[in-house]
Formats: sequence, C-alpha cells, structure tokens
Amino acid sequence: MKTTIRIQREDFDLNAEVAALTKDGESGAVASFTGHVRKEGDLSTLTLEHYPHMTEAEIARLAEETGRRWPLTGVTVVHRVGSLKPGDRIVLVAVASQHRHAAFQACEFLMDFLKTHAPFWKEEARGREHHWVEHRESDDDAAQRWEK
Amino acid sequence: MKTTIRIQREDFDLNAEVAALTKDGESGAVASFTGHVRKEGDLSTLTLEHYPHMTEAEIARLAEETGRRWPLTGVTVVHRVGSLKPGDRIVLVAVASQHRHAAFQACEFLMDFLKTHAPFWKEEARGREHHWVEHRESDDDAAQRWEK
Amino acid sequence: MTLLYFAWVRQKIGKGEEKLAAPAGDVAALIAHLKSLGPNYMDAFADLSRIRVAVNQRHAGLDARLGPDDEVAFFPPVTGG
Amino acid sequence: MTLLYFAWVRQKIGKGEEKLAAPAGDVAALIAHLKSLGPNYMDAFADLSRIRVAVNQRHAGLDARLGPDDEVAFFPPVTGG
Repeated sequence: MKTTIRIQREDFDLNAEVAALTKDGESGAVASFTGHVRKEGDLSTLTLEHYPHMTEAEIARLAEETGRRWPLTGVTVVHRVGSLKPGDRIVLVAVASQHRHAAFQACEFLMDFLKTHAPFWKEEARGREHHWVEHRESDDDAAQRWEK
Repeated sequence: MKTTIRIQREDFDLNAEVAALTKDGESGAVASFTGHVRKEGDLSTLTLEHYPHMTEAEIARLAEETGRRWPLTGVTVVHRVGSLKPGDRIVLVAVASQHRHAAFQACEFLMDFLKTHAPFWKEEARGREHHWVEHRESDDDAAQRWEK
Repeated sequence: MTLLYFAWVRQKIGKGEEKLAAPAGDVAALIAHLKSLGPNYMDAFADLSRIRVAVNQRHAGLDARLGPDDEVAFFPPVTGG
Repeated sequence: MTLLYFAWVRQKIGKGEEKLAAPAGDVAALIAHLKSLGPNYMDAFADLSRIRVAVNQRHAGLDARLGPDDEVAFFPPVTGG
C-alpha cells in the first residue's frame, strides 16, 4: 500500500493527488474527503497549529491500521496548517482500492480517526476575538462506532 | 441542493468540481468518488455507450432521492462516455454537506444506484476481441443494502 | 411507438432505433411481436432475464402498458460507473 | 525530560517547550510537580478532563511511566480535519 502523508501550509491539487494514487493502474476506485473552512458570520481566519513529527507519525499509524482493515492500494493524507480563510480547503483524505465499498469505508474510518487522534488544533478569529475550537463529542462517537 | 449532472467525452477537473460545490461556503465536508479504468492484461480500450436524455433524467432522480435521505448542500455527477484508455477517469460523484457522515453515506448511496440504474454500458477491447462488460450481482447487492 | 436498442441488444438487432406501429398491450406483448419479425429479434430477446426495459426514459417492467406515442428502450443490465 | 505544550495549554503556560529534570514517576506525578511551579501551570492543569497527553509522540494516559529522556506533550483534545 502506497502511503503519502504531508503537512503543509500550501493548498493541494486534487487532480494530482488522485492521479498519484491511481497511476499504478491497479485501483479502479478512489474515495476522497475534503474538509473546507465554512463561511460563517464574522469568522475571518482559522489558524491550524499541530505537533510536528507526532502528527505525521500518528497519521502513519492510522493509515497502517486502515490498510489492515481493508484491501487498499494507496492512502493519501494532506493536512494544511497555518492561517486559512473561509472557503479554503483544510484536509484531503483519499483512499484507493480495487473495491468501491472498501475505499469508502476506509476513507471514512481514516477521517474519523484523524479527527480524534491527529494532533491539530484550530483557533478561530472572529472580529477581535480569538478562541480555540472545542473538540466535539460527536467526533468521538464517530470514531467509536468502528470499534463495535 | 445544488445539483450538477454532466455526461461528456472530456475528462473533468476535480479541483473545479469541488470548488463549485463549496463556493457558497455552507459546506464543510465533501465526499467524492472517482472510478478509473484499470490497467489489466491486454485491455486496450473501454468504450462507454449511454442512453441520452434518460441518463441525465435517471441520475437527476437518483440525486433527488439522495437529497431526500441526507441533508446535503450539493451533488455533482460527471460521467464520461466514448473511448477511454487504461488509467483514464470514468466517473465522478461528489457530495457536499455540513456533515461528514452524511456526505460519505450519500456519496456511496448515489454511486451504488448509479451503478445499477444509470443507463451506461461498457465495451472492452482486448487485442482484436470486443466484448460487453457483464453487470455484476455484487452491484445489485450493494444497492439493495440501502433498502433495509 | 419509438423503439431504442442499446449495447449488444442494438448489435443483435442491427439498428439503434426504429418506429413501429405495434399492437396495443404491454411490454411482454411488444417483445412477442418483435420476435415474430425476424431471427435478429429472436436472438436479441432469447433470454429475457438479460433484458432491461425503459418506457419514456424510466425503468419499467414487462407488464408496463404501452401507448402509441411511447418511447420504449431495450438494453442489457447497466454497467456504468 | 522535554516538555511540549500546544494550543491553549501553551498559551496558559506561556511557552511551547521546556527542559525539566522532573522527579521519577508517571504523568500524573509530573502534572502535580508542574502545578507546584506557578499559577500559570495551576491554570493550565486546573481541569484534567480537558488535557490530553503524548509520551514520545504517542497518545498516553495519566498513568504512563516517564524516564529522564522522554518527550512529554500536553494539549487540549484535538480539533483537526
């Protein structure tokens, strides 16, 4: 399984990321998820902090676990850090497989665990106010349903 | 719900399709599926035939049903027809929502029903042999599990 | 009535479209009528488990009633996506 | 021992990283020690239900044993993705 993990300030190119996953020609199915900064009220900036090295290591562990659960040919995770604006893309999780159902399941699994395990923190700027986004319990529930 | 359905010979631009789905700023989550022509043995060309007008109408009906089942902000389906080569992209289904789980479920639902209901037919060319791809029962099973 | 054929149904029948003044009835009756028109139709409709039908661009069953202005399409189970 | 702080834990403590010769023990003992160092630590660790821990870049619990060369990080529940 080809695994690509990148933490970066720049945006990413979906065409290039999906092409890299399928260039071996083995994979007929790619399921992807992109997370975007919503435009809401006075939200002006979303700043992403992370724990360098641990972030990559944790995502690699999650990708490995994902590859143990489903027959995959490739996994790509690109997560942005730094200052983002409403409308910007935050994260890409893309999973390639020969089987569509495996690709979907694996992509959702990896996204759920990235939300609960990868050390990123979001700070919102609204007008002059800055505040750290609170972790959502619904994200814990989403991850826990895979443990059944 | 913004719905975009296109049947075309040309390839598509994932960045542009996802950007169109999220430009309203309402949607934090986009789940996408791309299907690709696999490289296998002597497969040289995959030709896609469809039933003009019914294809668009049927996909529109499926998209509408998908929007009834999950809270979505947008759905995009782009399906290529004509002559494709191994490695080429065949189809994009992208679904935008405020909720990640809804986006994933809706994307997989729409893909499962597109596979069983949208009037496309694939013909493979292998060396001098041409043959029509057989419908797979596993695709019927995939669609049926949503009826539980 | 407009008849459309796709994929190998089209190839077996030898054309993609035709106009026909078919006897009134349902899809099954139309197929029986078509099979009387020649061996190419006999061949295309030999195994109805492999045939799918749309009437006026919606999936339909063998028992769907047909009128003179309907568009009826015959094709194999779909294989897109 | 290397200590790292992220997000509001970092802001409350007033720095992102420090070296410390902490007494032997587990994470809970380290936190108790840190809280004795000043009101900024008291504030950061006031509610342990809001604190997560990593030891050597892996998620860990309050009972994880620590050695002198370990890297220990404290941060709020994560909010990436």
